[in-house]
Amino acid sequence: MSEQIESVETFRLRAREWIKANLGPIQPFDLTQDCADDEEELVAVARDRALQRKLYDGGFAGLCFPKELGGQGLTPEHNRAFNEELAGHEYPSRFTVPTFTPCAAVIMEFGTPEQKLAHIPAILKGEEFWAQMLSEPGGGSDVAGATTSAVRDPATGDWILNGAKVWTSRAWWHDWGIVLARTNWNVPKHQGLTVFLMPLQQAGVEIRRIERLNGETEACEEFMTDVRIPDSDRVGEIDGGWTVGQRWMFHERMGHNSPYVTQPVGLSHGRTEATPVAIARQAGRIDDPAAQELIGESRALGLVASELQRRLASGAAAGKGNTDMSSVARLFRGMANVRQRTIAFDLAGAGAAGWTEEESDGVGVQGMEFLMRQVSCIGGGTTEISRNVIAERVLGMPREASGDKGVAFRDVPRGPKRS
Amino acid sequence: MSEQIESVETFRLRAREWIKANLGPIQPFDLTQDCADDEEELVAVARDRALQRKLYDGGFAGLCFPKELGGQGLTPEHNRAFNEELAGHEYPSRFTVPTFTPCAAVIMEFGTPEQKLAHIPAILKGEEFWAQMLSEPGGGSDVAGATTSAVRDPATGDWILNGAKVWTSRAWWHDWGIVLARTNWNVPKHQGLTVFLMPLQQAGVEIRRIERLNGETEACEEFMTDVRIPDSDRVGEIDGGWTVGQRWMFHERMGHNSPYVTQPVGLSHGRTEATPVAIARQAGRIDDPAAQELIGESRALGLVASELQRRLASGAAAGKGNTDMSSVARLFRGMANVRQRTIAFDLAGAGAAGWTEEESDGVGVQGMEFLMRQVSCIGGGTTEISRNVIAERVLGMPREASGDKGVAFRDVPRGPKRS
Amino acid sequence: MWHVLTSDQELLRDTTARFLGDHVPLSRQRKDLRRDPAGFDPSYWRSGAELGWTMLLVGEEDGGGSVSGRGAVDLALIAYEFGRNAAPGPLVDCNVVASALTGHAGDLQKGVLGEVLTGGAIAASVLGHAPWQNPGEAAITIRKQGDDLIIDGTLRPVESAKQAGYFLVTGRSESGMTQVLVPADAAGLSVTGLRGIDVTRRFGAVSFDGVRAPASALVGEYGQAGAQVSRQIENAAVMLTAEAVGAMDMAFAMTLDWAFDRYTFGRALASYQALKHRFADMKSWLEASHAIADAAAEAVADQSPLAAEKASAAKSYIGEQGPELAQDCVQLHGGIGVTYEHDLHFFLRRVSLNRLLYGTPAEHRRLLAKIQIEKEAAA
Amino acid sequence: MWHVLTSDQELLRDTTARFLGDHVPLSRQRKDLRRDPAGFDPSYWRSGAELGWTMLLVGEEDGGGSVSGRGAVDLALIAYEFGRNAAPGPLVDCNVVASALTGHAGDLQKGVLGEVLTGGAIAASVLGHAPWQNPGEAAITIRKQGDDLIIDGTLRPVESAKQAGYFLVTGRSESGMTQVLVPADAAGLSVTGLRGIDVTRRFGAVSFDGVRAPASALVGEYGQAGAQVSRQIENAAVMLTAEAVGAMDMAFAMTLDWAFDRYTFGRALASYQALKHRFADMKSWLEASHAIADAAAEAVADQSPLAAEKASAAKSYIGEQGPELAQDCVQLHGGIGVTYEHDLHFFLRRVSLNRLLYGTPAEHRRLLAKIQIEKEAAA
Repeated sequence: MSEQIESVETFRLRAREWIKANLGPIQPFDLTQDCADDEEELVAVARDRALQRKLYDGGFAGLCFPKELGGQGLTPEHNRAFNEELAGHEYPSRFTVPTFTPCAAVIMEFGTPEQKLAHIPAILKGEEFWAQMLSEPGGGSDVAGATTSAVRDPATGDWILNGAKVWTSRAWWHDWGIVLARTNWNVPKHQGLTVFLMPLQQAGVEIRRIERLNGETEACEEFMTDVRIPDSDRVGEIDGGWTVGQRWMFHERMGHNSPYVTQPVGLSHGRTEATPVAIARQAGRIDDPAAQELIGESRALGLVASELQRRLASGAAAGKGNTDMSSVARLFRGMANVRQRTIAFDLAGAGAAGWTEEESDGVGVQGMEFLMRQVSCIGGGTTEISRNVIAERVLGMPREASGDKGVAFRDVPRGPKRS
Repeated sequence: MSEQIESVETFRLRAREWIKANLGPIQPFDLTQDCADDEEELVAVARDRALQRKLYDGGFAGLCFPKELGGQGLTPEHNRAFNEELAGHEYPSRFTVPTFTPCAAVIMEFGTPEQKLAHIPAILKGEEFWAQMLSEPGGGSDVAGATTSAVRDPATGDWILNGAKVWTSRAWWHDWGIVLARTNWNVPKHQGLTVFLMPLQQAGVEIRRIERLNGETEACEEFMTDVRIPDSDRVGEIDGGWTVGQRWMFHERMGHNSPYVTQPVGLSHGRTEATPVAIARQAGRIDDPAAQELIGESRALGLVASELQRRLASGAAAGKGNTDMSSVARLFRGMANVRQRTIAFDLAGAGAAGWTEEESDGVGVQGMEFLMRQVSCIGGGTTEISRNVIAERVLGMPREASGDKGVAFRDVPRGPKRS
Repeated sequence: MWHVLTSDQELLRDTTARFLGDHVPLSRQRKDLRRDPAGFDPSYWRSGAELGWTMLLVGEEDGGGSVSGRGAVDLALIAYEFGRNAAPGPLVDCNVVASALTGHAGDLQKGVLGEVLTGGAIAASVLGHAPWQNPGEAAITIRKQGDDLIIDGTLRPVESAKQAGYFLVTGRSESGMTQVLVPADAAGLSVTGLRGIDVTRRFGAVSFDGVRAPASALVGEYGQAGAQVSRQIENAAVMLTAEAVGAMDMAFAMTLDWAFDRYTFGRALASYQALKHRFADMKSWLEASHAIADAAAEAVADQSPLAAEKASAAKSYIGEQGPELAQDCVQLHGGIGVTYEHDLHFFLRRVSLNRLLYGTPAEHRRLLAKIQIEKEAAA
Repeated sequence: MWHVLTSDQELLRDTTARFLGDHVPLSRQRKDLRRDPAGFDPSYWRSGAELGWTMLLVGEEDGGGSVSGRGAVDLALIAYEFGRNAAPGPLVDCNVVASALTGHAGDLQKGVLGEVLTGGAIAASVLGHAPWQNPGEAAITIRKQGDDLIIDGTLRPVESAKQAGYFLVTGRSESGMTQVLVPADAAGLSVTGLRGIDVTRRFGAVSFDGVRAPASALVGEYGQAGAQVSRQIENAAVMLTAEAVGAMDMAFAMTLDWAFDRYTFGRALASYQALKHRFADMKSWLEASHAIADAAAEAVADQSPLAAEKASAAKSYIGEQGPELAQDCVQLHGGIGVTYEHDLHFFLRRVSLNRLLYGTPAEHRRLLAKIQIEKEAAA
């Protein structure tokens, strides 16, 4: 395997040519992944599978995956060059997260050779979408407190899985999931977990859509009843799931910055939103000094948030501060988003109470955006957890007492409403 | 002692006549107790002593204290009638709090017959100003954690007091103090306290003035060095000081509403302050919609605060809620004051940076008022303590773990900087 | 709400509470009512009218009447139950219009009032010119043409606009604020339905394109409606804030339960001091909201000199703290708080919507400032 | 402040830090300096000038120069140390005036600049018309009379007004914003001293009653000073926010220590979750303040297109969060936090005062909105 790796520049030119010849312009649903209905969504899913296959056939799938697993064996620099050339072009957006990272990344790091061969090429060919199954109903921020149980069948060595997972994005059309389950209840919580690979579309897995208050139904909840998993689909050691889980969450935090992820640079995620100026103008308040103060406050928060990101990155590069400083950014972003949403709501005034079918942004929808505002302080770890991390790990203040430290998991208090 | 009590209405007429004949109009320093300098303050103190003596000689001192102790043996209704008639008239304002309550009230409740005879008549004649010595340097909100120590001299039975107290208002000219001290370090903190009466102006007591950031020096700190106190000046049981202390704090909370307090109704305490409208007008911002929103917000908070008081009073009268609901009012008032101060500061704008010697209110002084704003969330029990009380005693949430429960006081962790 | 009520008031409140619980439970709102064009059945509204929902601000001579002699207080009790149940129906607008029409001699006014009292028709208020606006900001204008009145302009949001049989239109005329009663089928009047943030309350945009009404359709004097509009807004503020307090009570109670029931890291959420302190803050907002909502209802019922100020204080304070409290409840629930898996969002919607109607917090603060500036100028 | 500095920058910063620690320790400010009419000795200021405090925004051709090529960044390092030490002296105004005078050919301007550079004279900025004001709100007017300029109006607060030898006066003329350099002893000019919220910084009200200046005293073109005034405000914002960040760092650090050292109910304050979460919030404000203050200094030094926006974002964000952080520190200390028994108040004063100077948060937000509205109109 000592063959020479293609230079980034040669590769870039080759990629540019191929992309121009083979890929169309970027589509709105690449950005938001939002579709009008399920039927349209399944069409988009099929198109993403085909696009991923096209990359594979063209020799551009999985640039940083090894060649023997169907990838290209190139470096993160090659991936970055490809992403730059991809700017403005269509791409299989649904594969990026969670399929490539954290799922494929976890298989690459902890999977057996057989598991890698079984799944990495399939993923790169667009045949397998993967979901991550970490959170549980009622589990809140305590991921390691998972109660989905896997019990070994002594006869076959298989594992029998029972329990429920939640907040799995678009699980209803995904092919496989990685699951964190409890295999030992007689040891403290971090010591009795194991990770498994599991086909999602099977009889023992019931997938329910969760409707958010704005009508969105991308989040799912999965109920597993006596799902049989062969031991060959176990990832990592028995009861060693927390070792896997911590890296899993690291790969999750990497998100779209992971070298495993192929996507055009310069994407602006989410829908295009009305600016505070546009909202104030539409509400007839652009000349109102009080409205102008709100506009300026929102703008200032935006500038501060991006400068904070830059400072934390430069601190990390300079070796100042520890990795937990990222919680500072998470907390700030959450609180700033909440304030910005509230400002938009205030600028919109009474107009935020309703909107016509035709209006996709502007004054009217600020009401619904306001209702959803806390999501930015909940998703991806709550601001409460980030405050704990900052206080305890950045400032070194005493840890909170916990009711589960050194206690066999079966004896951990779980409250009146949980089993 | 079965003599007939004078009817409130007869009493009222008699009081009205006497007040008209004997008392002048109310003075500015009756309201604020602020004097230009110490010399002027001592003049005011002497005048209060004389005024109190005048009441005594006229038969109107201590309306609710028993006759045999120099009082009038009347009811709270008589006291209220007297206070109503006193409206607009001068009165000995420095006696109200803390001399009449909590100090005289504590002596009335726990003092021996000898202690009552020694001090109540003297107080009613204007001969003794009393201070309360509860808080300690570094003690924060934990009043029962007092470390001022009283050790018994086996030879004489006297107590030898050593330690320090703080935040004693104007102690430098007060005559006596009641002191909470630790007499037993081998039991949990509430079980080893004792209360004493102590002359303040003596060699073993060093009184230091504390300067606040605005230049005010009414608060004092007292250092006691081998102060000898006869056992006859002990109040309540040895090691029973917390029983006294809890009632002491009750009488303190009663404050100006105590039946022991004589003062005109309709007093508006504190200096007369510039209103938000006046500040905005002076700052040239009265027509600015943003300034108007601040003015309206401040007004709304004022209305809400007084309605909240009314609701809590009516709840108490109806037997709804428990007595700890008063913490809700305390928390709200603190937060509302902070917000109102900040609004005034914002309305004043850059003008709040400085003021001329002549300006006693308006735009300029809002800067200093802003610097002092947290006092309304600290004094009389912090808002943090009130949040604990609301969560634990009103909402019934679990109590905080404490490091001093059931532990001998000498073994309670007190941190690196305290002995 | 009040610590002490008369037994008549308790009966009124409990009857409504039972009725709402039976007819529009959240389970029903979650399923069919949210997709219903009106958000409720006509029979629901008529039965509610029979229970007294629309009569409390109407004089006895017009067939109305209150149970305590203080109509706005009695109505606040009903609105509070609407809030606790996140109940549908144009309670606010029908009462605002009824209060505007009572005591009027005109046939049109009497007829519409009669229909509103029985629940047979819905009437909506189109506040095209509000007291916190400069005349130039008015959305609707009214002018005279011969004996007729000509109405132009568009306003949104208007509650139950698609269901309303009549609109009480407030607009600017060259002489001042003016109110006219217009049937929904008037020529030149059109309604566009809106999607909205509450699940079972419906809103629309109402457009007037040279709509013509006879002088007999005036409510109050031409150009002299300022004082009556202010009173209507005070009544609306009483209902909207009482509703909000009911919704806040429910959101707070379910979140407190949640904190006791949910364990994380082996401890109940309720044992974490950072959360305990947030509950304490919420409790203080909640008590303060009760206090000022009650005070506003009493002052409006008694037409006290402080009625306008207390109504605006309630509307601005609760308009601000209601949504903040509900959002804190969402935060403490986590992701489930913004889903149909849980009922919390019904109350978040209610307090957020009520913040917007009949004047936002900012607008009521400006009103308060105006009053205060006038007072201090007079003093 | 920056994670990485050049060794020249470190030297500049450390020299100033040592100098301030030696000459104006808080122990000295607490005693004699707070009662000193100027708040500092003339020799202190001259020595500081020798260390480079007044030269960093001045061109080399005028005897100035920076250590990194980015004067505003170097100056921010000094201002940060001023904040950490709550140091006295007219750092902001002398640098604002120096930046305004550099590159000017006039004898008066060159002479004053020379004196400011050596610390021999103090110059103050009298911002009688600011970019966030409408012309009608200007406190000072300037008009032509023959070849002379006539200045009228009063402004407060002006830093070191009693100590200043020269005033750079910004006023409104009929042609637009205008700046004139005026000696303190000009006829018709009077200064009233003010008591203020900072202990060692002095302010006054400066009055101009028909003060006459020759045309040669103009700084920039008559009526065309808008752009240069904006740049002066950006420079001031860089210094004021860097100072504030220094003060916030100190307040936060002493409060964190306090939380570890103080025990209540047998536990360190630092172990209470409600307090831990407040420290976490403060830490996030503190890091954000560092980030935007640094970014503003860089953008202003580089005259980047975003300079005005970043300066206003820094001034408004830190103007808001600086005092909030310091007040939270007071709260966590309890009553001692507002007394001379503790040094915390020096930093509370500094951040509160800096919030007010050269535009409040509200004023800078209006500036930001103005820029944003123009941008979106152009787009």
